[in-house]
Amino acid sequence: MRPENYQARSQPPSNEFELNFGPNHPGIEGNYAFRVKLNGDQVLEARADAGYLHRGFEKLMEGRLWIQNIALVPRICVPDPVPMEVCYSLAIEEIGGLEVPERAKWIRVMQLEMSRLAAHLFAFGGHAATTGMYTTMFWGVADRDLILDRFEELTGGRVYSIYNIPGGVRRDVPEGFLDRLSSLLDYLESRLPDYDNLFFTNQVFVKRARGVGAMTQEQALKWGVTGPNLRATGLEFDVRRDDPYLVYDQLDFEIPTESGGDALARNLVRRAELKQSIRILRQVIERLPSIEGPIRCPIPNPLAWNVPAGEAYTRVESSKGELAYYVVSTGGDKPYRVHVRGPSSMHAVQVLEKLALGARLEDIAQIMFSLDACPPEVDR
Amino acid sequence: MSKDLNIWLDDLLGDIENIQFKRKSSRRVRVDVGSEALPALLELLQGRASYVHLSAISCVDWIEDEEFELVYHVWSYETRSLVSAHTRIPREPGVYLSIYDLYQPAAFFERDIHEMFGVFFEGSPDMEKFILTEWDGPPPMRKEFDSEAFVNQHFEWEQYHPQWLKDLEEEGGGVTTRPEDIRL
Amino acid sequence: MSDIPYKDKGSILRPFKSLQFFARPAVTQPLEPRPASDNYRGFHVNDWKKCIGCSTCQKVCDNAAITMVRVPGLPEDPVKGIRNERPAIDYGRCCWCGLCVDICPTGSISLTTEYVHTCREDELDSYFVLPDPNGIHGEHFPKGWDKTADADLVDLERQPMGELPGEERIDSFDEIVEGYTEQQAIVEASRCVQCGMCHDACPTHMHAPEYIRAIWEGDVEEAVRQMYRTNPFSHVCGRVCTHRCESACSIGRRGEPVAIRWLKRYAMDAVPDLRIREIAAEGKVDYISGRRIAIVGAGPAGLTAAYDLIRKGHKVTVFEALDKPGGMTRYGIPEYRLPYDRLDADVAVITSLGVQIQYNTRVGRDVTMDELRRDHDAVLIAIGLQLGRSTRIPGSDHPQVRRAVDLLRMITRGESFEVPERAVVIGGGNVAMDIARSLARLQKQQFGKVQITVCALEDFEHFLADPEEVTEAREEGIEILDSRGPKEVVIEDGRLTGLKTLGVISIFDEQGRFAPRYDQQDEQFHPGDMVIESIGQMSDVSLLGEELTERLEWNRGRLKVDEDGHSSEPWLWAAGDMVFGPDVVHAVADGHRVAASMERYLAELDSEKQDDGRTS
Amino acid sequence: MEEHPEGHSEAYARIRSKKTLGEILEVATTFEQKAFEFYTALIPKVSKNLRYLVEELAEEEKEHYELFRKLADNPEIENQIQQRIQVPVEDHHFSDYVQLPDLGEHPDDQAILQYAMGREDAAMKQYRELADSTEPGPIHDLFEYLAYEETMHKRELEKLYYQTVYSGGPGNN
Repeated sequence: MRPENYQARSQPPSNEFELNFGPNHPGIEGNYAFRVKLNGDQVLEARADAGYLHRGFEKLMEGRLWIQNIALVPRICVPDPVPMEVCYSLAIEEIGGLEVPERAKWIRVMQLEMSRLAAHLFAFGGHAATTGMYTTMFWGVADRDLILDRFEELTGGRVYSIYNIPGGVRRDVPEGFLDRLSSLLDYLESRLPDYDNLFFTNQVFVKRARGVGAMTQEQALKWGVTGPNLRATGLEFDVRRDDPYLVYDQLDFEIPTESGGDALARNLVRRAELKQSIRILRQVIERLPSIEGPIRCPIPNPLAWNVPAGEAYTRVESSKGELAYYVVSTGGDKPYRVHVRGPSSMHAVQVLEKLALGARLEDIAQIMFSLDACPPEVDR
Repeated sequence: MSKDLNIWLDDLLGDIENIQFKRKSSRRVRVDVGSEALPALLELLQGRASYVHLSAISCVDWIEDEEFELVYHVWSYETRSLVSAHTRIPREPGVYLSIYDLYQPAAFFERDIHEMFGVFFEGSPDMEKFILTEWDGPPPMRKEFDSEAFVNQHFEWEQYHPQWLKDLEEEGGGVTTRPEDIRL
Repeated sequence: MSDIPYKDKGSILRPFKSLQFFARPAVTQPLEPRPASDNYRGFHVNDWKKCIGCSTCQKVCDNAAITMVRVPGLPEDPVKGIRNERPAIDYGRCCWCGLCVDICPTGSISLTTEYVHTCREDELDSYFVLPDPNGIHGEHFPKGWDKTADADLVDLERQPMGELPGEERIDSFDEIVEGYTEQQAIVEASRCVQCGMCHDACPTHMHAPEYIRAIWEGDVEEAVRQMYRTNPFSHVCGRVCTHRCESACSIGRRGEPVAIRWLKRYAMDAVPDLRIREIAAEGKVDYISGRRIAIVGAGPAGLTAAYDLIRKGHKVTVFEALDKPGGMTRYGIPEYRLPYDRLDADVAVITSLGVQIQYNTRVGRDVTMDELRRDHDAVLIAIGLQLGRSTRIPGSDHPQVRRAVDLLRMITRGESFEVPERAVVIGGGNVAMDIARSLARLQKQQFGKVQITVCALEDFEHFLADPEEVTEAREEGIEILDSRGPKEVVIEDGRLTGLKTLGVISIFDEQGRFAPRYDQQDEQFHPGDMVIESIGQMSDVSLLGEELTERLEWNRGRLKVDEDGHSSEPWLWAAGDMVFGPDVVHAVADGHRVAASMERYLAELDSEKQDDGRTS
Repeated sequence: MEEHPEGHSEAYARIRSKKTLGEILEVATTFEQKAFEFYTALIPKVSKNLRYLVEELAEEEKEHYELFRKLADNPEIENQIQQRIQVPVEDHHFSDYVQLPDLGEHPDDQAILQYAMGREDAAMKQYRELADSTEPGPIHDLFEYLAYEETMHKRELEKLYYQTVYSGGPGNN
């Protein structure tokens, strides 16, 4: 409905016009704006604008006890919160010299891979929606929900599990959980052909995604791209294998790559990673029962816990790429500084801006989703 | 791999004065370097030692020392190791050189640090506001900015007064300690 | 790499394979709410019977979502560490992290498996909830996130305290407890959740949370400063306090309470004596009031009052019958529990402020109450309970039947007496342990072995002595028998040969009052050359003189004083054990209370004087 | 002190010759009366701080004799007694081995209590003996009742004795 004071304006003299994607556009996750200048339907200029989301996590963390931050960090990335908890905990463990028990390490890997599965289902489900394939999106969201059920069972929370704590994890694995996780994996694996039929081998998708938002490996390295987006340009790099943490060096998995560097390749890498995550989880299910012992090392009373002075830079491979925490302690009961290096801070800003240039209007959403941009990681 | 790393790091660092390095683990090296030598160090690391990936630039406000610490985390895909190069610059005027020419991802981090700490990076492609679009206060990550005080000044807490509380107050009970009174 | 046949241009019909889903049964979800997982972090429930209102949940809450609310009608008992406060949750701030559950010292809080609360805009108050056992909507939901042993964030174990082993300590009066190292003290201090139950329970309301925090921060001087706010006998209390603080400690609900007493001892030992004097002198007035105060008895109550009054600029003189200060803390407590130099250090702080102590001056003999009254503006008597009671059973008037307090005093003063080769102690309190253990040391030194039997009226379930005392006494080779009532001291040819006791069937009557009941069939004989009576103690009020005794008001044998220790005579106060029964920290608290009352009285005198000046 | 409680059996023997409940109660009442007079006389002799104790003892004896007198005037006397002695009361013997003191001119609190307990113990024993030596019937019941009353009184005093002499000494730290 037109407002009463609406007056028709004459068309501008050229074909150029500006368009705002977001901050509340269905094509974007979270409150994030992407402003593009178009000539006809071709992008001339693109600017990412993160100014709608700031919650000041890093500042907040400086005012909270070390342990209180465990409730805060998962909120930095809604779709993939577990790496945030683990990475923060790893940093404190490194500074404080805490020895995480073996069992806790395996439980952490289990959650990380569950979270990766959930995040990928969300990511390509979203991508499918950008090309009008809503069924894939609904399937993705529905199947992710089954993973969230297991998260709820394991951690007590569906999305923000708040389950990792410096020194280990907060609860042991419930009775029968591994069996239920195992059946879930069977189910998810059985779904993969359905997803392939409907989406990954669907020529509508393949043809639309091929060549869209393409970058070369050289460009990707220059722009600081990591994670599936980097692997989609053919570089076989994964923090889990190349800078291993927890027990990833004891696990058998492959690092899928593609060569296209485009929206298609990026989605296919994620699709292949689903299989690898299931593979890792099966190994965890097999090994975990034989790894006995505590789930957390002793930690001081959280209300009077001075982490020794020091600093640590810890990295994990999140579903979106390299996630890192730089944590500084001055020996106090709160962090002196926490810097969160979200993977999306590269591909949701500069890379997106560059890849959008010359693209067509209808592909912008595809580019954004194929990069799996998570705005809250950018705007912490 | 790590043995090689030692040898060439020694070679490399021999060229630079006023530098200390400390191996923290097999894949983590901390380097402390004067601010005048940092760009040269990074150039060496990137050009001669394959540290092509700038993982992050972190800034720490050492307000009591009147300094900012800048930490450049660079990763080598070949040697699979991460060097964190630490340098300090005076808090005032808080100006430093951009390393955008060496590492393009620096643009994001420098812009972020500029916005959050007020450090200006000369030669950085874009020092425009990004996250705090409508903010005209001090750079909030500086230690002197008290975000909790700001919040308390500008926002109201929800004032609840449910029936159960009224009943308790009638019996002589009621609120004794509000959460804001006991923050550790 | 990829095993997906997407390069296969294949049939455009591939996506239509999904049409098979039309043939599958539809996914249906029941309309009723699905049950949450066993671990779910839903809304809070709080077991009000377990909750003690310590507010630890409030401190750990990262979102400042918890407000403490007083609920009248719930039990409140500072001595037991119970407040009638309960946490209320602001669900506008709560993030359901469950840290409150994991840190709760009592384990009273948990989260249920209830998923949903919502309301209309005008019902926002419903987001502020006082959780009770019934849940947010009063409907029962099973517990979800609850306390588990492996996830508990409360550190239930205290730092072990080093002690000399029984065989090493038994032949000397060396201090048994070694004290904490700096590292141990910091770790022990870190266990504190800052609830302040200790402060409320302590008779003198020591600022224990503050000094524990200071110790944790490594600032022992600040810790000492916090202690001197309320307790000038911190060396003494750091060693032999009855530590009600620890009985009230919320950590003690499920674990070992914070070792508050040992922490106090650590901080006091860590700061040099001279520095402690400087800290104690902070805040002393820099003028002289011109008022003179006499205090009878240089024990904790008298000297605490002296400490307070000297800081206000009054001239304070303490009259002590014996030649050293400390009262029962010196002459009652054996040196292996409280080395005399620590007591001396405490007293030296007080005298360094200008308090004069006249030793060897027994009031009633060397100086009369009348004289004290004449020469001073106010008089405080704090003479303790120096006289031991006798059982007055047959044979108890034999010279080899002694009172524990008398023997302990002789041991401290180094007076010689014939150490019995075998001894029987009557009594089950800490004094009985003190004399038994002191005699054991002397026996070991003289005869190379310990032969002591302690016969206590009370059974072990209702024992009066601290459990540690019993354990340590046994380690030292002392036999402790419970439920034995003294019947007769056996004397053959004028020589004491032992004690006959009867079994005690029960110690309480139907109303729960102590009313021992003997079993006359159960008689035992305990051989010994000496019987030591260690039952009750009483105050020697004869120093008051008959005339003053007659003028004063009394209450069931004790001098009648108001809650500030003020007697019926305007110039006379009483404090300490003689008023409240034996307890150092109580005596300290009493000293403060009485000093404040005396201070008010002196201020009134001053203002009356001013008024007189104006009218005349 | 003119009366020694244990040297009192002759007085109790006097009761044996009485035949009616009223007569027996009258004699018992005189015993209580005498005790009351004894304590009342003692009051000024003890130091002021201990006077409360003697005053309380005197008061209790007075209550006792008033109780007996009321009972003697009660037509329902037999039923009343029957009800009271249904629950047998047991002697605790706690104070049996405390020596009987020579009260002297200035007795202390412990001595006064010792003396009082000795009195009650003797009375209790005398009535018990009387009860045991009478045939079942109203008179037997009355002696049972009197023994009961004295035992209760003794027990009360024992509690007070424990409180005064034993507690107050649980520790000196």
